[in-house]
Amino acid sequence: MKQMRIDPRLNRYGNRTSIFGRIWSTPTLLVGTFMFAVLVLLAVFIPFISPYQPSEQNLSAFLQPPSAKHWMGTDQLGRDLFTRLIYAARTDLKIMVLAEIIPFCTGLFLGMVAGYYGKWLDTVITLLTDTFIAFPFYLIVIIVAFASGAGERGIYITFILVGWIVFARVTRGLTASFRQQEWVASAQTLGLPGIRIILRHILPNVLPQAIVVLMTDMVGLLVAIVTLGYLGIGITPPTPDWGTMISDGQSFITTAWWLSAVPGFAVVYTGIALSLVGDGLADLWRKK
Amino acid sequence: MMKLSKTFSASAGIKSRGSSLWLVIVLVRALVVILCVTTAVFFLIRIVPGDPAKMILGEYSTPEALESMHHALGLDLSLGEQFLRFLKILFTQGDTGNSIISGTSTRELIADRAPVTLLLIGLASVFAIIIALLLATLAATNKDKLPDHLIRIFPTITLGMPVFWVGLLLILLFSVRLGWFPVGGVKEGWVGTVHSLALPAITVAFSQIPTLVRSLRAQMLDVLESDFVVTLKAARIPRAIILFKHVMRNAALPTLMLFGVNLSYLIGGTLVVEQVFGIKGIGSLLFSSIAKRDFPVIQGIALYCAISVVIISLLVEIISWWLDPRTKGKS
Amino acid sequence: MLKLKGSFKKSAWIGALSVLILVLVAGCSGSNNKPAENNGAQSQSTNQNAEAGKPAVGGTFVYGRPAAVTSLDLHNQITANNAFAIDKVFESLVSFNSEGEIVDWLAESHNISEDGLKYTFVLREGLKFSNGNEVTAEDAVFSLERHLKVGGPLAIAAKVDSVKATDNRTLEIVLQEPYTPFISELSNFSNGIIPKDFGGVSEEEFFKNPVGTGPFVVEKWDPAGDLTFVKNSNYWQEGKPYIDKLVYKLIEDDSQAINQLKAGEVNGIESLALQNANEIKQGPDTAVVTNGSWVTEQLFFNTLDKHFSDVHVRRALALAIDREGLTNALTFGYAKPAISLLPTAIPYNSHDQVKALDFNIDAAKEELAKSAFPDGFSTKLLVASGNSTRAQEAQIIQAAGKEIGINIEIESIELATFRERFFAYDFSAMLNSGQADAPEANSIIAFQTDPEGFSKSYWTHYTNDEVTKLLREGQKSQDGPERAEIYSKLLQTLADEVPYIPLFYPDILKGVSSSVDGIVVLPNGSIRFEEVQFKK
Amino acid sequence: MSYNIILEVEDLSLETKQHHRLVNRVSFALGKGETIGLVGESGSGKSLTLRAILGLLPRGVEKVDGTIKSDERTAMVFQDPRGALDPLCPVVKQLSEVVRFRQQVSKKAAREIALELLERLGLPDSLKTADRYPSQLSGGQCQRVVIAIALACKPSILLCDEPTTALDVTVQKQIIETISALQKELGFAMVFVTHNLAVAAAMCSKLCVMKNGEIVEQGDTLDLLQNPQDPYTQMLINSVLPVPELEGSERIWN
Repeated sequence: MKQMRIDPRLNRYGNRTSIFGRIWSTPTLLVGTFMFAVLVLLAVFIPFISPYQPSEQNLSAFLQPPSAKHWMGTDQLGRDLFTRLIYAARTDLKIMVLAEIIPFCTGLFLGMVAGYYGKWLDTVITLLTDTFIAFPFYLIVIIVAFASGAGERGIYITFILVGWIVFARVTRGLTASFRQQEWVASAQTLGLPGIRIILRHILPNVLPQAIVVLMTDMVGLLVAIVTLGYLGIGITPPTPDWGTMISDGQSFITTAWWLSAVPGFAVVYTGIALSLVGDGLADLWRKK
Repeated sequence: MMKLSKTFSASAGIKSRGSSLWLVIVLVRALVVILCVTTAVFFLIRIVPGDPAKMILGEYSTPEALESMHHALGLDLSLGEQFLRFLKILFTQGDTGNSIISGTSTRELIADRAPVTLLLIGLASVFAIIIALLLATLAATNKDKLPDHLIRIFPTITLGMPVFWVGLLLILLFSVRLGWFPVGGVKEGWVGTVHSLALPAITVAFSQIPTLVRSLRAQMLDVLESDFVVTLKAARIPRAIILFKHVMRNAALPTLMLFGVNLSYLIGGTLVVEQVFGIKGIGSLLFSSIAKRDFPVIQGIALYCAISVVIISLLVEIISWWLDPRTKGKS
Repeated sequence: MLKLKGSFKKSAWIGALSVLILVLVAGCSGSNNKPAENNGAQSQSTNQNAEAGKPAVGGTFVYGRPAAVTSLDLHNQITANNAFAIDKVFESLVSFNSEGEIVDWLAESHNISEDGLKYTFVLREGLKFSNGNEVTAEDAVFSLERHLKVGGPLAIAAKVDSVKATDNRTLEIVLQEPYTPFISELSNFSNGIIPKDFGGVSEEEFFKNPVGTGPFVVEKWDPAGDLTFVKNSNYWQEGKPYIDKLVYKLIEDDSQAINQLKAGEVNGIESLALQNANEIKQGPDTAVVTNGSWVTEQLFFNTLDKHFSDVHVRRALALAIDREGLTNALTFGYAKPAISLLPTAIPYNSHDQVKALDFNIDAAKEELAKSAFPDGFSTKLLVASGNSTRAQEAQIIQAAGKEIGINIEIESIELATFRERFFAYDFSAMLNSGQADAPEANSIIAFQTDPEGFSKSYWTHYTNDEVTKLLREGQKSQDGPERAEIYSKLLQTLADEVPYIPLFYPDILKGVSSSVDGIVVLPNGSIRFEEVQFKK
Repeated sequence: MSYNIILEVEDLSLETKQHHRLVNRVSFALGKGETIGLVGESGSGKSLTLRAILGLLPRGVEKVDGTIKSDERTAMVFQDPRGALDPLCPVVKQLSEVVRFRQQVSKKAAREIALELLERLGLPDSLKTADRYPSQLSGGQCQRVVIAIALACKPSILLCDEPTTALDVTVQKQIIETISALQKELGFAMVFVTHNLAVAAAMCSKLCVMKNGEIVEQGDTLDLLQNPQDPYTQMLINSVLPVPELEGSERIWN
């Protein structure tokens, strides 16, 4: 009788599933990372790819359709659209990543602490999250944008103030459920201090779920940055940004519709890449 | 202190729901949230540079005119005095004062603008729920077949679509070129209003559907795998009844909480859609009041948003508790 | 090719497919370049109540405006949102036509004494207010005295000695010293004629539903939304206005306004951005009506700033900016590059005499070499966000500055904060515009050169005794070649010292539906609706 | 033993999508009114075999070959009683719904039959007046409702997937007695899955010992228990603590 393979952790290649093996088997993650990598590579190597500078104007050649010289045509000031599009990727992706790090960490930490210790600390943090949710999001964004002056600084401050909530809520829920499980209780009986338990035991379990949420939240952040650009309180000219490019191009929608459409697709492309990575990670961890 | 704090964190302990103590706690919590929001907004908008008097009198206003306007609006008082005066008006007349720009009372302004926004959110929620339920059921029932992939790809794409960009595309396609919908503003009469809110409601629903579909699909997949569905299937009960009567209800419950959070985000979130579609609702009023530093109106809207968000989260908590016999029975 | 697992291969295909559909949707949504002959899905509903047959009298004209009308108190307002509603309800003794010339309006005739001190006005025969009461000289006296008492943003600058009614239809105003711009001051909307003692009601109540001699009367008014006028049946111009109703509809978002015009939901829109003009002009059911304006777009310098206090730095930047190129790139032919401070629609603009600093990079570098910062410096340019033309101007100026070593950082901030900053003189350079309210050279020049004025030469602190002397002389000298000589000398000094660089004079642009006739655009941006008619 | 066969399973094999073989060439037959037991550790494919017979395999598991010959109606009882009932729907309503569809009767008649069934299964009369949710009933009571639902389908084969494991011991005995009494009364055959040899011995006339998705040994309960051939069966039997009833219990199945 041939020996049956029924251990689910073995994949069809017969070897024990290493982390790489499992990543290889989730294509969504692979394609997502591939798409994101293409964008990042383009953003990094744009000076070598395109001869133009992002804000290099040519007042005699404005609003030209896509041509050999300008692959995506020129905008209303005669600047090469393709170059601006990729330099805008630099700005927007940089802000997206930087503006996520601090809220991610604070949210993660506060969530775990609230979930683990419960009682009054949990109440304070839930109260804080409720207050921030009760705030109309755009009121905070606009006020901070005005107070700190438009541009990147305003966006960083806003997202440090508001961005942590979604992570706190997710991690608080997860930690609260982990806390009931026996192995956390046993760790407590060993007299491990709370903080060590959180870091050694709860963090590794909460982190995967949090990273999946991080991916979707990053897409939300990118869309927020772009919408701020549209409302005219986002990134200030001349730094290229997809949001301002869409709103600038909007007035030429009938004559040069690609001015608004192309940056819009760039946002959608990044959105797809990031949410594919998010889905892929979620599938990966669900399989474990 | 221990006992109070335990019950105080009401949302953690499901057991304590339904008792009158729970109700008191939740109301106190709601009040604290509303107070925090109102006070925070009061001071935040005064710290931000920009002076309403200059926005009324324009760029050619003389210092004397500005001075007299400041005095008339009481803006020359210290922040503390202004706050006390604000609280007095709030508790005596239940209003946050008259609009600096148009002179009408904020309560009237909001009462006149709120119906449009609430109708917009209502319509959008109905669209979102119906479409999300249909898509989720379609995806869950034939997992890993074509519809499931299509429906799983759909949120991935729409997640990255800025709402204003979607709005613009819809206007260009359906209003300007095809003329099926009015381009913007709200027409008189019920039919006119619904007709003009249709497109904006779809745009708002567009931003809600991805998260709802994902959550509903996941819930439905779990429920479809549960034993009681197998029992019903074994009993050869018609598929439709199993799906709509049993599966959907069980899947909807957890998504209700998510829907509650989405809804509270929407109260302030329709601002962009109202700008794009030229709808004179609370969102566009908020945006223009901030631009013109119309302090009383900004505070009034922040208060309105805080109250509605608190009410919604309360309603969602009560509904989900009432709907779920597992909790109702116990206490 | 990466060997994809079965299930995912399908979704990758579907992903690509759906993005493709999106491209198609976006593609066909932006109409192709040639004017959309949009295949019969013509939603333009010809205005529903335009009767056929005899000249289309009646109907409702819906006018989209970016801001609501918040007050009709003519003596305390200046901003366009209120001004262009006030001038529909109240009219002044004299006014100006679309060419910017002073014409008699409520006054049948007016006479200025030789010494320029006594102004006499004779009211038209049988002039009535909208409530049917007779208009007497006493009403005019009351109106002017209230304006003198209140002052307000458009206070009368002339030193008035006395205002009295010599008889039922004649009014005499005596000045303490001659002030030539007085007649044009009387022509702007803030000197409208209101009934004596507000027609017997309280001031506040009067301005809630005002009574005036204008072509329209307020019917319904939401100070945070729309305003509806109805035709003034007692209007002194027989048979006018032709339309029954005029609606001021609040549409805050520009693209929303344009789309509503294209879809025929409004008959005209007040604010049409330069870059959208061609789109409306080419549209099958829309047209652009335009007129020269009294506005000059300028780059202002704070002359107390450590860099811009040096005249050579200012001149260098002026020489480095290609005004011709800027105007063509940004205004699509709806503006004229600026030479002197005054737009061509204002008398005494001396466009042919004044020699401006034309675009010349080498001369600019030489000029900078003569300044205290020969190898350049960095500074900030303050711009109000939300106006895309101005945002692009800033970027062109930034590029120009870089050419000659001046590193300009653009500080784009929201309007309220922007006003806060320059009211406090807290800026090095800013983009803004100067606007006249009457066809009078003094109106812009006084505001931008008078160091004693509350804005200290429009927040630039520019003080030049010679210029101030010429300003005072200009105000006193009678109209004629002598006054022209004063202003051309003044404007040439400004062109040489460039406390502010005039960039271009934007035309006034209004988008209207092509089924409308008789729209009169005034140089101050307002529209006369008396002759408006709907084509059959 | 020429009793007529009502269920024949031949070389049944089940695999997941990733071709992990979960059940490999399982064959056994079941006579009318007979009870066959499937014993073995968890994860040995017992429940999957049951689901295959019921015709409702869980997602991701497919029948790759083998045949299940049976034209009899089947019904199933689950391990977790509360999980087998819709938490949001009151028990009597659920039962009457099944009765209505399976026996094509009117709503009112269905409710009557349902109440009667519940009474026969020893559920409290209070259910007649106030309908209650599964969360308001005890484990044992829920299991009785599940059995009622199974019986409402008038099955000739009852599939039991460890119906007593989740219950505490005292209730276990009652449920087993109820099921055996019903079998005697209604005469349906039964496939009984358990990892508890004592329960299996008490209920089943024939046993199949399963390990890693295969039947290692099959035969009459008594012979199998007294002289097990396969080492795994011996190990299973020795691991059972000597329970007195094993020796002296009177045989239920003869």
